Amino acid sequence: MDPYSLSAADWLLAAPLLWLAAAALLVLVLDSVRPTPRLEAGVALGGMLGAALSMTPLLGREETAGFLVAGGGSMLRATPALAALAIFCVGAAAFAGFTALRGLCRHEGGRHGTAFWALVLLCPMGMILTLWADHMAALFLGIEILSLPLYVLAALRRADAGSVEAGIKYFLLGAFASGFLAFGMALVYAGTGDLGSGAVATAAESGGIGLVGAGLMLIALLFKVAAAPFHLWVADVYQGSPTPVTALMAAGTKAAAIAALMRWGPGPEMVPASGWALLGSLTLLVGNFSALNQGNLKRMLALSGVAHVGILFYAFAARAAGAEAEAWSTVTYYLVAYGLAALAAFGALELAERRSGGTSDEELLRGLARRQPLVGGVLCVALLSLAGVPFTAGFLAKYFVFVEMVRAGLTVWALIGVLLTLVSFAYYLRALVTLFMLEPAREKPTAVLQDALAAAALLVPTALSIVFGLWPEPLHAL
Amino acid sequence: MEAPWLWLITLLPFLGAAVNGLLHARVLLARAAGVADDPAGERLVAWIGTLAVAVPFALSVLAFVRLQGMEPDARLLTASLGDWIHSGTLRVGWALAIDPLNSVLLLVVTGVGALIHVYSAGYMHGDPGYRRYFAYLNLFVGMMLMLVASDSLLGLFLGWEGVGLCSYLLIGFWYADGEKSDAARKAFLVNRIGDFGFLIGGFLLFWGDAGTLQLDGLNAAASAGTIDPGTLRLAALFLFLGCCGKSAQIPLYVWLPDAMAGPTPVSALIHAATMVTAGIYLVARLGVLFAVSGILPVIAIVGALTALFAATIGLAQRDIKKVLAYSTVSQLGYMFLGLGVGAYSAAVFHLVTHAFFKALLFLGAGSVIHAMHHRQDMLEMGGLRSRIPTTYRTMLVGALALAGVPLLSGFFSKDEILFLAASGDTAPWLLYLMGLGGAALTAVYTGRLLALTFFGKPRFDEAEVHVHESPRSMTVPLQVLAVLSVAGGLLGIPFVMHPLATWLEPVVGEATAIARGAEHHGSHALEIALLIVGGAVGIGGLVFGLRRWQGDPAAEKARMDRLEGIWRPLANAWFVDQAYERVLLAPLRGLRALCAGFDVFVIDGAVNAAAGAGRAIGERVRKVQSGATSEYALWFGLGAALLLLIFWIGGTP
Amino acid sequence: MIPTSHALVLAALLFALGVIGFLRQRNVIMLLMCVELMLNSANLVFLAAARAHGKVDGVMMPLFLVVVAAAEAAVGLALVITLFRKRGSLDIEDFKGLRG
Amino acid sequence: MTLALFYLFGAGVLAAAANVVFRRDAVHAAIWLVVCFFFLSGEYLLLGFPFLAAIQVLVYVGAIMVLILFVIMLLDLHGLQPLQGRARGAAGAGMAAVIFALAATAALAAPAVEQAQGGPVPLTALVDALFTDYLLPFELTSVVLLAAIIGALTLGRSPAAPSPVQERDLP
Amino acid sequence: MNAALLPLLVGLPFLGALLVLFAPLGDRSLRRLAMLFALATAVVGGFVFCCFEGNASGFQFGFAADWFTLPGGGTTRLALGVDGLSVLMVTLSALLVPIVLVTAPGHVHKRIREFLFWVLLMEAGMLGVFLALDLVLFYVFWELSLIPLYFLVGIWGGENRIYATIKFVLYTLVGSLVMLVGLIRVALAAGTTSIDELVVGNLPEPVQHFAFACFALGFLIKVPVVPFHTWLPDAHVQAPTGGSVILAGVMLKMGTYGLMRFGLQVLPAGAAAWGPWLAAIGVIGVIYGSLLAWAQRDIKKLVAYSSVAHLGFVVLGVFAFTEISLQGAVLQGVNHGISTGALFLLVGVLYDRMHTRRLTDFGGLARTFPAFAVLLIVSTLASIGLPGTNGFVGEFLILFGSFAERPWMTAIAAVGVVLGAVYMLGMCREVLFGRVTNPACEKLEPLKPREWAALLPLVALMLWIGLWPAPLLDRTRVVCAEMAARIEPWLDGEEQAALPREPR
Repeated sequence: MDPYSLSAADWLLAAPLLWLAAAALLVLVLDSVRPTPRLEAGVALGGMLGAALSMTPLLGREETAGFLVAGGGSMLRATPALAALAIFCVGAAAFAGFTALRGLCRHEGGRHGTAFWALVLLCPMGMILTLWADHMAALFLGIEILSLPLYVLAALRRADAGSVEAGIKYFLLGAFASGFLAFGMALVYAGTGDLGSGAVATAAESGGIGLVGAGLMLIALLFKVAAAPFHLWVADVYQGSPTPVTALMAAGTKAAAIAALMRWGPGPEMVPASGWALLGSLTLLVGNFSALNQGNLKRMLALSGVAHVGILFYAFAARAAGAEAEAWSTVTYYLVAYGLAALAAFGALELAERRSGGTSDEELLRGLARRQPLVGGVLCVALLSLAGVPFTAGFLAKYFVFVEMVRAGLTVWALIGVLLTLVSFAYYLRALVTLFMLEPAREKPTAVLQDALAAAALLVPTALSIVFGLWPEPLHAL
Repeated sequence: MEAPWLWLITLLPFLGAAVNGLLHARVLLARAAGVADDPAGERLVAWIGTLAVAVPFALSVLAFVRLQGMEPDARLLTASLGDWIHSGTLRVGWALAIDPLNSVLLLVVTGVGALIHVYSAGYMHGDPGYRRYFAYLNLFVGMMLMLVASDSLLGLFLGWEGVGLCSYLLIGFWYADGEKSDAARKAFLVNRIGDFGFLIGGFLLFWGDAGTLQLDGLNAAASAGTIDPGTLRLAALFLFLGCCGKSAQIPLYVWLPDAMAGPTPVSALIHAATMVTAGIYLVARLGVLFAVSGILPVIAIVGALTALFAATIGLAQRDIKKVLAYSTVSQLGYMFLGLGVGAYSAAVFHLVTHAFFKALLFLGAGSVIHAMHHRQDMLEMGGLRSRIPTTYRTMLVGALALAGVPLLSGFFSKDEILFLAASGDTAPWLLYLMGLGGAALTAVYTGRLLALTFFGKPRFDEAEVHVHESPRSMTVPLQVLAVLSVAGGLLGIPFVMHPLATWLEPVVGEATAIARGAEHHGSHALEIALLIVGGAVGIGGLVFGLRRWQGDPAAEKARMDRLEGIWRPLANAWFVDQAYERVLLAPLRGLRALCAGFDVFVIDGAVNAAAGAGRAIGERVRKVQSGATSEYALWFGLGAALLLLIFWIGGTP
Repeated sequence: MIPTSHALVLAALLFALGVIGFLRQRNVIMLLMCVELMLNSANLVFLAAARAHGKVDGVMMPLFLVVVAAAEAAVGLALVITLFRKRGSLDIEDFKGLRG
Repeated sequence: MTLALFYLFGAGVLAAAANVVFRRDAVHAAIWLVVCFFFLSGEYLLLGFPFLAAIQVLVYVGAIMVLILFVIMLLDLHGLQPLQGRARGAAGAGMAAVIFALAATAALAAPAVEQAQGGPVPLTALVDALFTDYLLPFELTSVVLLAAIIGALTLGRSPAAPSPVQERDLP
Repeated sequence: MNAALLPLLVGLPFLGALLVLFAPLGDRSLRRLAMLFALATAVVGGFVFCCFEGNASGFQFGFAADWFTLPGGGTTRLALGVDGLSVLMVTLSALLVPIVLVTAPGHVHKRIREFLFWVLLMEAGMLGVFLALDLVLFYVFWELSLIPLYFLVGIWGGENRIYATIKFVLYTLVGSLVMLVGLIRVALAAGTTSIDELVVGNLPEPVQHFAFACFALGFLIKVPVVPFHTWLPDAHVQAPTGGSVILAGVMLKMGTYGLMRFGLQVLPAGAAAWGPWLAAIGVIGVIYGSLLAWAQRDIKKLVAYSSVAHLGFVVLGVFAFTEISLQGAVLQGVNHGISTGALFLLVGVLYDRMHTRRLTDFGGLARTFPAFAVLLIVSTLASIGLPGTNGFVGEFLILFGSFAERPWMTAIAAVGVVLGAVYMLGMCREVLFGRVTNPACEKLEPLKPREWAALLPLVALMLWIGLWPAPLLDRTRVVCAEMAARIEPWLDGEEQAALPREPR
């Protein structure tokens, strides 16, 4: 390969990365000249729009592989589903950016400019790489590009002890997991001599080394997707981070990590369908019961996210039983449905917190729907979607998963799954009780932040949750 | 023959009920607005109420006449209004069918009913619920007519439960008194037990395999043998259970004495003359079916037992209405005895005469109570003979008829039943002796009633109670009924005339033939002998009763104390209510409490325990999130080690 | 000739020591150093394997890993400083504000 | 000779690492880590990767460790640092032992790895690969570093400094 | 025109709900707006009832549009249609909502906009449940109807409303989630989700058995039968009057409807296998529910337990598998909605005035509140199945039809007729009769026009159906006969072998 010429596919795959990186650099330059928040936001939005638009051609192509490696394989490989997830991640970042802006400005005395937008732009870049990575180098770098800005974003509200604590916890455990990932990759490579994504699935064939390597990689990825028992960081980090950042973690990181797990996870001969189902049930069980008694809505949503991972593992189980294509469409739909609801929920909580005094404690959110009808309504839709109530995307997402399970002959697991899901209804319903049915908490005299931008941003995932719930075809048929 | 106008007979009372109900609503509204009742309004209501029954009476006469104009075997008038319930093979219409049997009952119901309406106009005067009362009474007559005139078991059941409802409403008419409401409820519930039997009986007949609920169809199916004999027997027993409820037979008679809580005209109409005879009507109506089923002996024995048993209780009651109530139970027992020995027309005969004289007695009792300012205890009466002469005279006639004094209606009807019992197939002499014993007791308590009420010295404070004769609206019906009580015998005088039997022959002939065989067993000699015995017992008992209880109450009291052992059970109706309470109701209440506890602690307890367990698990799992990063890392390591081990064990070939 | 397996065992030991250190130490900077040990063990495996397979791929990976390690250290130490400023301590057992 | 050195350096690596893991003084631990990295670069040399050995010393010792030591000094972390309790340490050791045991068993029982006859990779191949096959990751490393720089900048800036931006400037 | 009718029926309340939520109007105008839509829906519902062709088999006024396709699975459609099984419930649902809305001002004083929104949304959901001709669409509506009630009870309910509403929803969800698995099993086995194909097709027997168990659990909890009933009294007691009316009137019938539609029509083999057990559960429900109703001291709880007993009859009727009992079950569903709905309204009338529901707090109301007394007595009579009222026709047909198949069970259930009278008349006795002991009973405000407007139509329906049920029976005849015929082959072991089976 001529080092200075790139193929069309290479450009296609590199385009969103270039858009994002360029926007990040431009923001940095602009800010260093003179901080102009409106312009910077415009540039960031432009970069993300450009990235998103540049990915649309990928939706129409069967499969796009770029940056081919001489020995076979490629650095990046995108499918329509992965492209859609990538677009979603960019959108999630944009959402997080625009909902966070005003709150951060108030907290950090207006110092949000430089770092903030650059970090927000780099996150989706890492997500896209993680999603599309077809080579261990791309995967590892993608995960790091995704994680490093997030560690910082989590700790962004430096005046807030919780935020800093969240940052350090996330960082330490993330680095620990990175160690596992690196060592795992190395062992897989030692076993197979291959760094491509195909190496992991067949690692066991090369003997114990590959097996252990695949296992260590699996562990690292399970940490990233927050599956039990590697989920313990989630609640603390989600709770402590600025809420829009939490939204980005929940929607974007989860999507990227789950997709990575699908491509980089061990094959069915290593983890059979029942293994995934067992892992899913365990995660569902732990996530749901952990969330059950939470007095803080953010923690509750964080742990419910764990439970959602459990349900996604059921789709993995169906895939292990042979339904590859269906599993991809199911997982894609599920991730977007969950992500939209999570964005809406956390975004709404951000607005609620600005009034309740900075936390999502249930005590402070009592009767919220009456004080802030828009926030209440958005949360209602989001919670119902997370719970999986019809007319929201959340329902069809669960429906598709269970269809795949039954189709794969995992009916008993499906029954266990639905019964475990029931627990999740208990806490979603209780959250609705808090928001709608209890008398409002005594109002704290907090000056309300008027934030039309965030409010408008909130409507997007909310509306999409319902639109995809009513019309799943465009997403599900990818 | 199609006769759509028959519907007028049943619908007019309903119309009257509706109009009176609306008038009642108007009065209530006026009262709410503070306007006093319009006294003139009562007359209007009475007129509407009475006409709503009197016109059907006239129409019933017309129907009777029409029937008479036909061939004996073709005597049938029908009227249909289309389907009521049609589902699958079940098809029941809104249809009436009048034949000789129910034409008689139509006459009795509307005739006696009209008289009682007239009587009520006076009796209920000044009651705040005057209009409501007439509305209920009209409704009752309508339901009773539906019962009698309907051509299907289901239509009959509509009336059957309908009259039960009206009975409920009227017994509890003075609802402010909780006991009266309880009595009403008891009546309804006991009847519902019977209705349960009725329903099951109907189901058994239809599915086993009569395939119809038409009354004539059922009879035909029974005689054609379409119905499996075992099923038929069971079905007939269940239906008879229904009859026991409605017609107050052992074991379901307990509601009737309590039903005396209602206004006295109601007792006369519903609980003596009409509703309680519905059971007799049903057995007679389905005569062939019952005859084929082979349960007639059961009916006879139950009837005879009831006749004797209730009479003993009647002997010791102090409440004038209670005496009459037990008397009614007893007399209904006679009718069932008659039916049980296949004497269908005799039973109907007794039904008719009983309607006359018992209505008369009740209305007379009502007049007495009216005169005594609503005192009903006979021990507080006495010497009323001269003070309310009309009442006394008419009641005397009724009492004589009840006691079976020769030549009065009750004498003939009762003795016909006794004779047929004695000449029947089932334990003839036992049944006869039971019946005769009952008759003797009847005469005795009738005499006692007369003695305590009308004879001797007044045992009440005359300064307080101003005894007065009732108004004409009340006495005229008494007089009419007195005449009927005397003349009723003309419907069937042995050896002389049997107009009723002849009239009923086309309907009950086949059933009688099946039940008793073609030929009559009894000889004329026997019949005459029994007539004489019956008459003698009647007169003797009456005289005994009159003399025995005419003395002064103090001596009476002493005598009663001496007979405590016999008297107490009698006065307390053999403690049957108490026994039911202990054997049936108390366990049922216990079961209820058990279920309630089970529901709360076991079923709901399990649900809440599941929720609690979930929450407890949640609390435990939540504690794992201790906030310590090192512990999270430890869990990470633990998970990693375990997962790798499983991987290794599962993955290494 | 160095047996590849021995190099791998050495790397595994190094990795295990890193894990032990991560679970045993409480100072945040010490934890960071233990993670560096773990990353280095991966490098050792990559290089040993690269030599065994005779492929250039295995040599590339340590290059990227080193960069990542540096980046992580930078971000981590920035966090450490922020943390120390805010809380005055680097003992991870002191940070249990978020829990339950 | 090579083999003997390999084992010697290996022992050095492990001894130094053990000192990192079990020391309670942060400065000592950091010094031992430097020692460990030196031994490791020696191993790389023995394996035939002098370039990587150089990188190891340059980046790790020259950059990362200096940074760490700098921060230790800055925050004045002299003296003994706390450790987890013995039970916790034992548990951690147990888990690490499982991971090690499995990896080591697998490594020793893997003839495929042993039999692979590769040999050292020339530096030119490495450089070629960096600008052809590995162009993307190579470029991405700059992004990683960019992210690190921005992160460090953001977190490191003093919170007390006056803000150039007001709420009304926001979009 | 015909194809648009049912989308209109579901769409009207939906549209109304959205308009109510966003319309910038005052409370009074909002109430009117909601009423307008409810009435329009009722008119359409009535039109559907009138135009329904009783003698025709299959679904009428069909509407279908493709919705989405599962990769490797069938096409899921937005399909609506009405047949004899659903037409009565559709009409009843459409009729009950205006009645709920007209009484609402009596007990709903806060958050009017939300209340109207949820009621209309619930109406859309309920109608959708009965009209959906696609499994997934059915399930969507099934759950959609659940959530509004959650809010209705939770926001406008009594003191213990949170407990009650969470219990109610979670309990129902246990069933519906399990049902979802059964539903998927059926859809995959049949390769289609359209109900109109499923009701004539034959699924493999093991699938039917499994799916039936799943479906039945969902429906039995919804009905509810003993022992899954304990959510009902809590929900009823805590629910606002309107919620109770809808809950009793329509929501519970979704269970019995489902049992027939899915249990009998889609899964006849499963129904045949499980039938005796379910019938027995129904009978137990009759007796147990009656005894418990008798034991209650709270008037609303009493009515709630009476629902358990009544629906026990319906379950018996469904699983007796005869044409007559099925017709009775369908009809009794409607009847229970009417008479229990009326009873709940009446309890609400009392509660609005006296703010108590304890039986012992009443007494002697016949004198002080005669209009109420009349209505209560009529509703009671309808509830205990007095001939001439609607309750009789339904109960009688159920017992009558069931007796042919299950005589013993029917005989036991018929005891429930007696027990029904025991507790209902006991309630009347304590509320209406006797002396006035509570001074609060003396001065009661007379019935308001809106209360009359709500109750009179119900009373009229009780008498109408009681005296002339033909219009209703005619519309359900064909479908019940077909249902009985469909399950017939599965009831007899020998014939089963001869049954044509499509290989799937």
